[in-house]
Amino acid sequence: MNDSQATKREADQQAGGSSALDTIPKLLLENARVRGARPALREKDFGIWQSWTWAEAAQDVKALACGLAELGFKAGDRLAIVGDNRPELYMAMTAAQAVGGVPVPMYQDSVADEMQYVLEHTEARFAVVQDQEQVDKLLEIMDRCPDLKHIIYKFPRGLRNYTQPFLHDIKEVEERGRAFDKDNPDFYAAGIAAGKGRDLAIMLYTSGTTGKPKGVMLSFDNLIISARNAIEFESLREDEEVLAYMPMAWVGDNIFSFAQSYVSGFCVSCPESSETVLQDLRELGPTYFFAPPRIFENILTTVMIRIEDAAPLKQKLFHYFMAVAARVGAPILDGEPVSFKDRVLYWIGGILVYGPLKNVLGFSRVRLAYTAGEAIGPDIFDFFRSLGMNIKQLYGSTEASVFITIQPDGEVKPDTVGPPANDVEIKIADNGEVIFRSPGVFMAYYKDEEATRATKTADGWVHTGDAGFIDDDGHLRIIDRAKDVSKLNDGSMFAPKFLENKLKFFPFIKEAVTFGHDRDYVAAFVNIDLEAVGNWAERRNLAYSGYTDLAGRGEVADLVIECVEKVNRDLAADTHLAGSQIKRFLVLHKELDADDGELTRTLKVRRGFIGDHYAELVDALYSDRDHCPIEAEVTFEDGRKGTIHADLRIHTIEPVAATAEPRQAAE
Amino acid sequence: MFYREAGQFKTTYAGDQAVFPILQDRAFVIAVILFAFLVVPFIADDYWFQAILIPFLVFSMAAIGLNLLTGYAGQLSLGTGGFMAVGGYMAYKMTTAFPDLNILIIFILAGLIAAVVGILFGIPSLRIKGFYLAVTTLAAQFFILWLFNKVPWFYNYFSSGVIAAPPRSVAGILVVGPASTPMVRYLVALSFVVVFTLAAKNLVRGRIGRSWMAIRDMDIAAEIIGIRPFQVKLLAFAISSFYCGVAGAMFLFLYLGSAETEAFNINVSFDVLFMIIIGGLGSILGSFLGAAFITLLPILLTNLPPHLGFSMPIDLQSHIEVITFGALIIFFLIVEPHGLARLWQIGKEKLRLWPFPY
Amino acid sequence: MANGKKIGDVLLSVQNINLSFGGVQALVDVSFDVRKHEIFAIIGPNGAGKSSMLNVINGFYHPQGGTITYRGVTRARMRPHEAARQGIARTFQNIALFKGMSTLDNIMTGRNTLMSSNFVLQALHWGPAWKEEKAHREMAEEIIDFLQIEAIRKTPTGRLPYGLQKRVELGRALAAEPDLLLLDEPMAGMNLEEKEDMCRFILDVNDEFGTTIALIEHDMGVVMDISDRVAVLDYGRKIAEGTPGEVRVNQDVIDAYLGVSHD
Amino acid sequence: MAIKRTFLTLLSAAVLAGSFAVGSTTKAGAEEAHFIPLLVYRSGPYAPNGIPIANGFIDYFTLLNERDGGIDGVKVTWEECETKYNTKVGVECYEKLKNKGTAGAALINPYSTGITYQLIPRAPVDKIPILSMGYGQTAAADGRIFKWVFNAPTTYWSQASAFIKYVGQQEGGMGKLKGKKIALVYHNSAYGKEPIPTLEALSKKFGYDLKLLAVDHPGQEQKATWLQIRRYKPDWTFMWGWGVMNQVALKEAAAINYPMDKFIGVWWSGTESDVVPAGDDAVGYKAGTFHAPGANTQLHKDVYKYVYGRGKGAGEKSRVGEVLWNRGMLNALVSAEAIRTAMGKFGKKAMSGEQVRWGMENLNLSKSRLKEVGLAGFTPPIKVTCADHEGNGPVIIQQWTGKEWKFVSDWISPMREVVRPMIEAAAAKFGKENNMTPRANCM
Amino acid sequence: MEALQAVFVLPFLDMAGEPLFFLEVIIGGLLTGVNYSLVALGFVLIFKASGVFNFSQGIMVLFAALTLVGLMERGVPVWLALVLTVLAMIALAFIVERFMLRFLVNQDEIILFMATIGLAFLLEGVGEIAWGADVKELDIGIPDKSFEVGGILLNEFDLFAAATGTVLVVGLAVFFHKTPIGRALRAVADDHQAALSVGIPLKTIWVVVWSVAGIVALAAGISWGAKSGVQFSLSLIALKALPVLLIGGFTSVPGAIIGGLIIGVGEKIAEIYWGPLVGGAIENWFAYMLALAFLLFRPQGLFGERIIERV
Repeated sequence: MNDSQATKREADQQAGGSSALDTIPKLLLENARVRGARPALREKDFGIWQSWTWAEAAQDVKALACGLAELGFKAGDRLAIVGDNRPELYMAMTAAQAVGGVPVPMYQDSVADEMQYVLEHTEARFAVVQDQEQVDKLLEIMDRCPDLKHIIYKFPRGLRNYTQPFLHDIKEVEERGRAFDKDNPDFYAAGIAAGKGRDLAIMLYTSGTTGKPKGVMLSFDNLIISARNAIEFESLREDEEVLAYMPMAWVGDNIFSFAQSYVSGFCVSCPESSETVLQDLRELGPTYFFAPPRIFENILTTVMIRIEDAAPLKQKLFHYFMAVAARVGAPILDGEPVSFKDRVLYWIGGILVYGPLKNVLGFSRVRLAYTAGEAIGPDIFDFFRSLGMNIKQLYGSTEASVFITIQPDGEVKPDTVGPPANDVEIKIADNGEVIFRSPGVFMAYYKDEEATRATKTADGWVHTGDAGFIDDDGHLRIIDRAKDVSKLNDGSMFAPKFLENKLKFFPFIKEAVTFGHDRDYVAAFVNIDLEAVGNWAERRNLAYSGYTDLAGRGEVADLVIECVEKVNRDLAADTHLAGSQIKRFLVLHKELDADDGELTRTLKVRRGFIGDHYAELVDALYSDRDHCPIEAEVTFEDGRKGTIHADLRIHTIEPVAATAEPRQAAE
Repeated sequence: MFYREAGQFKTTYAGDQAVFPILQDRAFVIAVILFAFLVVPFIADDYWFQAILIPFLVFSMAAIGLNLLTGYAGQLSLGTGGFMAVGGYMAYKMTTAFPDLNILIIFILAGLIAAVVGILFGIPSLRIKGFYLAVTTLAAQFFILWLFNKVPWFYNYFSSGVIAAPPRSVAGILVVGPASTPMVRYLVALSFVVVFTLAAKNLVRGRIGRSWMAIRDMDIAAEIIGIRPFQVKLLAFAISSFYCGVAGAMFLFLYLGSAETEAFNINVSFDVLFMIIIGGLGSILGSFLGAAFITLLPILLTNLPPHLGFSMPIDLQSHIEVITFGALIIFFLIVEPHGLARLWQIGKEKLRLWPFPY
Repeated sequence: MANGKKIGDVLLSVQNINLSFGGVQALVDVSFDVRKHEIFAIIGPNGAGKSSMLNVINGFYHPQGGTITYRGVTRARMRPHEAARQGIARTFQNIALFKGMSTLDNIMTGRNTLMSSNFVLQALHWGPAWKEEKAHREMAEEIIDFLQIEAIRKTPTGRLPYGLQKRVELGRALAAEPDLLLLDEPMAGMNLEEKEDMCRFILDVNDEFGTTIALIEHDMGVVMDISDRVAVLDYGRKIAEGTPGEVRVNQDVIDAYLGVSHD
Repeated sequence: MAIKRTFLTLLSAAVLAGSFAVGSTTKAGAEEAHFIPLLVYRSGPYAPNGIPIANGFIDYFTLLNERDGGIDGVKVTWEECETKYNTKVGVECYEKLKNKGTAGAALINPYSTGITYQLIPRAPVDKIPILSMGYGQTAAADGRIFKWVFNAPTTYWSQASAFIKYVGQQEGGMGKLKGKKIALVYHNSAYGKEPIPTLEALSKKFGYDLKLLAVDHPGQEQKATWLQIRRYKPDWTFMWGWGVMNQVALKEAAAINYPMDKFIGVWWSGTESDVVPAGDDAVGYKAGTFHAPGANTQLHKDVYKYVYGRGKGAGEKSRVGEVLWNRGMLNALVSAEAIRTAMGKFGKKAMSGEQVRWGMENLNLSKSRLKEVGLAGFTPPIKVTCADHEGNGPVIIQQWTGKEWKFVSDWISPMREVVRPMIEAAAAKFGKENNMTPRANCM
Repeated sequence: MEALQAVFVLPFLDMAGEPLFFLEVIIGGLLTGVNYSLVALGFVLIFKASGVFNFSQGIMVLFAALTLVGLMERGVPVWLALVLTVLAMIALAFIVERFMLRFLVNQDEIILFMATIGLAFLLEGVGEIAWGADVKELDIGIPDKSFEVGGILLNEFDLFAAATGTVLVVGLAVFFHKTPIGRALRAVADDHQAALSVGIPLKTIWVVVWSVAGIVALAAGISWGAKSGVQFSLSLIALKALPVLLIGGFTSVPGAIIGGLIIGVGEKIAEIYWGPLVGGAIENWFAYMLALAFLLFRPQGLFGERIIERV
């Protein structure tokens, strides 16, 4: 452990203690005092951005907290929170914390059974939910969750005739809270004052690829210190604009649009509905933005498709200036020297292309954008950076209160996730796994000592489960899940996720699943991107009837072969991975789908399930057959089930000779 | 291309319903108005004021008036010239009867009288629709001109039957009359147009505007949801005629200086109708674009060929001008039946979406 | 379903209505009552006189015979806008939206009868006029929210797909805060999903706002599920009235429906 | 979409180009020359009248330049501007042309009643005199109020009084007028109403019965009017008509068998275009005028020689000598003489409007001068004074023979004693309304 | 009191006092009325079959007359000039369909109306360039003498024009109601889509009605042109036809003739018996006022099809 870091952390904790701003509710009061008239929360509702100032938010939180207390909510109680990002739900989190309770935000699109587990596990007595849909889900499992006593909803729509006494309109609760506050004027303040930085602030259930979700317990210190460190690192201010559109149950949302907002005082805005997110994004024009790579990728794909339909002159203009940007955009952003001519060109491009483009996408004002969660395609990453958008990668986890590494300004590389964040220490374990220690390290998994012990060592080091190494510049590079990294029969390293990501970086490829563990060579399933390839086909007047048809086309196969060959060439240049080139692949007849269990709810590939489910295809890949018939059951959009018959062709690619000297794994 | 809308979000209904919710639009319009008030007076010469700018402003006013009636309320009218005549003659009568009354107030009063006349001739609209109504409004046109021509009281018994704008000052500055400078008359016209454009915009985006459009889009449904067709149509006639009346007063006092009834003849009615159709029915902006097109195009067509080096007999040129004018109207209707305002809007949408096509 | 709903007194009483067009009898001696808070359906094959009935109720047609008593007042001749001002709103079989206007403006227009500021104030867009406009905008937004049409708030209705247009039209009718809502074939031309949505909205309106609803449909299916009472018209005559259950087994009704082919 | 885009581009380019073009027109250039703006109407409903007038005008100026090298050595330049007889276009033309030429416009001939009314208030401001010869505002004959407007040689009111005089002569003395019936068929406009005050005043004086019959614009349908004439059976019928109204009136008069020689038109109703389309029906019809018809003077010969002979004619040679050609030519001649008079005082250079106004006010086109210019017998002498901008010139009656117009009377002096007081009263009224006081230095 | 008497009593006494003259007024009105009908008919034909309010009808009258006269001036015999003019009007119909209407199918009626105004400008310019601006005498050899019958003065040409007009109107009425193509034209007027679906090409129909309207315009041009000479002002006659349309209905051929007669007689009586009270020249607006009064009782005109409003 690094001494200076440790000292700093202690200092932080002490500072937090002395100024007493060590809990979220305390920060709320502080913000109401310091910047009471500034906006705290916004929600696009009834056609405009309805706003709460910090002062108003403080009032509402107080009313809600008192109302909860009046209903019997006590310190230590769990408050389940289910719904889209809504100011009331955020305020409910703070309200629960204010009376010493613990908010447990849950994924709003979980089905009732999934919710049941979390509710049972947390023994939540209260739930604050968004609307009738969530109420109905809870009512369905109410009898199986004996602890659940009260359900509070935001939108009364459709609930008029629900007569259950334990259902409360949030307004009614606030009303009761105000009355309660009148009778117990000291209750609220006392509750807040009782809070300590080391108290449990929130529990987040990680979905995980296997097993039951685990409840990650984070303290106020975890949240606030992590948030503050990142704020200082990035110089975030109280006038940032943030759009809260990621699920509230996800740790990122709790940091980016909750803890950081409380610490630096900026305003968090909630979109009108999930359908209007892009439109709301454009209206709001956030300055501080987070999106997983998938979203950036979708945006880029849409940009390219839409530009294809523009007039030829406009297209030429676009491509010309995008080429200029690709050449000089990132260097200018990183403050590197660029010739005067290029600067002028880039400036003109800014007026003609980049500016309008960012405007249309809603990125005009973005000062800082993060992407994390998965590796991002270099093309995508470079595209946005070349526009002058300061997009950076970070590496984090729920157990770390997000931040493990952040790319500092000017040191952004597409293939690494940057050096450790402030106060974070990183080590590579012997098995290649990345482990870290930081002020954000979680307290424990709720009611799961065993898992806690497995993940967190006694001296505070946490296993990330990811394999990686630190490069010469001190930047961390993540290869894959540690448990997924394996060896081919010839001993070459096989990192399936790494390969899959490389494939997915091509716009035509939507998903890829690679196999190789204990095999002779690497083989892959590929899902084409229906939108991108469909568009490509249309421009070539290639008629097709649907995904299956298109995926089976020879022309499309050629497209994919090109991509795979490119991946192989890249791999050949890599010291670690030259041996894991893809030898055989097939284009799947259907899109992998979460409804069919092939993807997780967060849309990650469930490799094991797929391997089992399509065992005959995998076998075919490792045989010498060049095609394989398949019959599969699929779920259609409208919920009907059906079967698809297809005869899939298997393509074989000649590996490329390794171009780099094999090297010892870096440490 | 010039739009940077990201971040221009609205936290109040006032902001959301502003006339120009987008900052760049607002800036552009303010710039244009400032230019018109502060720069144009110093760069334009008499020809520009007298032959281009003042008639453009006067006809913009009339076109807004007719657009309120025809474009928004859907009542086709060919009586514009008549209503303008009411404004012109009444302003003349009032200012000669009360020489000390502020001429600008007289313009408004003249508009009010025109509004009353408009209501009278709007009464048939309750029963009569479409072209039938359009043709009946010609009755207003012919009758009003006949009346002003026939009854000497209207032209103060002057032997020639011509009315002339007498000199009148406001705050010590001569604003009308032969000796008033075109620049002053231009500024007066501009002020009127700016103020009443804003008023028109406010009307059409509020309850009254919605009633009009409801009647226009589907009169039966409008009535069934509680809109009183009679009041709404008459109000449209009244307000439209008010605008035309003020425009008529401006026409006489700020532009022509003197006129007989012929100056307000049916061609004026048709011209204004062209303006709103070419400009765009149901668009305030369209009224301006149409007024610009119809007043400026003939001037352009007349002046352009000689400066491009084409020399031809003046009558041939005049005929070609007429042919071009007619052909352009047809061409425009084919290209964009919804008028210049729609083209403008399409262009604006393109700029907002730039570099994307949609 | 409509649990715990209180059906009230008679809101609208139609007695012995006769209506004919140039000798063609559209309605013959039709009588029925609509009670507060209920959903009352008038069904019948195409051409049975259902639309005429609605047109009579909201004053668009003037019957040759019979009386209409609304809120206890038996009315003489009345213009449709007067009916609207007394709290009768309606939608149309062939959508009658103001196509040049946005969704929001259509709904705001539905509130016109509730607005009062004069045109001078409106021209100035000042004081009371603006306050009024703002207040009504808020109400309109509630309706937009209620019908979940936020995304098309500013889209001209002419460009909307059919199903959404129907929804906007419902919104426009609701905007007037009617006591009696007449729906003219609200489900016509919709697919199953849209029909279900529409049913849900109708029930919600009835529940949330306590609005009395009289609707007409030629398709029995959906209506039977949501109506409290049903009257059946055939060739301008009422051949049955009662709860959906009663009507469903009524022989005359079965004959009438068997006698015509319908989709 | 593509069309739209291209079109918009073209349009904006055109607008830009146009504004530059318009802007550049106001810049003057070239050598010292008089500049005369010509507001003409060669198209539109009144083109049949506008064309010969404009041609007569231009032919005369061409003659001056070709034969004499201009007016006393200073060339005459002019620019036509098509007004279509439309007031608004006229204003545009005026504004476009008023500052052209080395000294600005020398004077303006609006050639439309409406445009004349427009320009009257502007003349003192822009300092450009208006010559409205035989049209425009009659009251402008009072030069004390209308300093800048000239309507020599005669006016509608003078003409009306001359008509009455003529009728008196025909009936055998003014005393015989008592009890006679006279009808006036007039264009229902300011122009058409011009003779009414005079005729009414004279009716009181001479005791004839006057019936006024208005014909609404444009006047294609006059059955009602002529049925009334048929019933009224006037002894004489006067007509103040314009455009299509004239031709129809002649046809309708013939259809009710009205004696054509008792039918007298104003000088704007007495041209070839009015009578030719009526064919034989028009034979015998009479009209007032203030100049001779036909191409019989020395000046006409010069025009043939110097203008048409050199291929510089503005119209067809055969139409030289038509009534309206002659009128345009006379108008040009009066303009030129005014310029010449001005040059006598201000020197040999391009004359400004202000200078020409002086020349106009001191114009004295004597019999000898008329002979010098080759118009002996063409028109009586014209003399303008500071107070009298009309000159109260005589009127003559001409008759259509089916082939040509022929004088059928002597020159008839108007009844100045009746007309002049009326003019002065009207001018005073105008002056009062517009806060003007009569010039004191005139009589 | 005196004023009331002047308005409500004296004019009738006047009529009764000179019955012969009154009769002459009525006959004059009827003869004029037929001429109005001729112009109105052109509007009706096009409106009926294509829903286009053809504002260029007035110019078409002028254009036809100009062409006829222009040809005759160049020495073409009358009969040949007539034939050529008819062909020219048919050619015009083709051009209008090909270059204008075709692109404006399904547009708002006001847009089509506006397009015909554009067409009017175009034709005006072309006509003037082709045939010059002079007033031209039109004499196709129809006798033009007046004669008295029982004290009533009649004019041969007027009678001839009225007879021609009547024949045309009756012929067209028969054409529309009795011939297959006429019925097809009416079908198109009722519903474009329906007409298309029964296999009538819209193009053909438009060309046919515009051609017929062109021929009617020629007839009107001859009739009016003989009186005024052929000149620009001829096109303004359209304004006289509009009140006729109001009374007769935009879609009724018999309405055009009846409306024409009503307007013709009405305005003559008004002008002669009431005009002098207010200074005369009331014919123009009186026709419109008369039409307006009619409309207030029958908003669809005398013979226009009744509109039943449905929702």
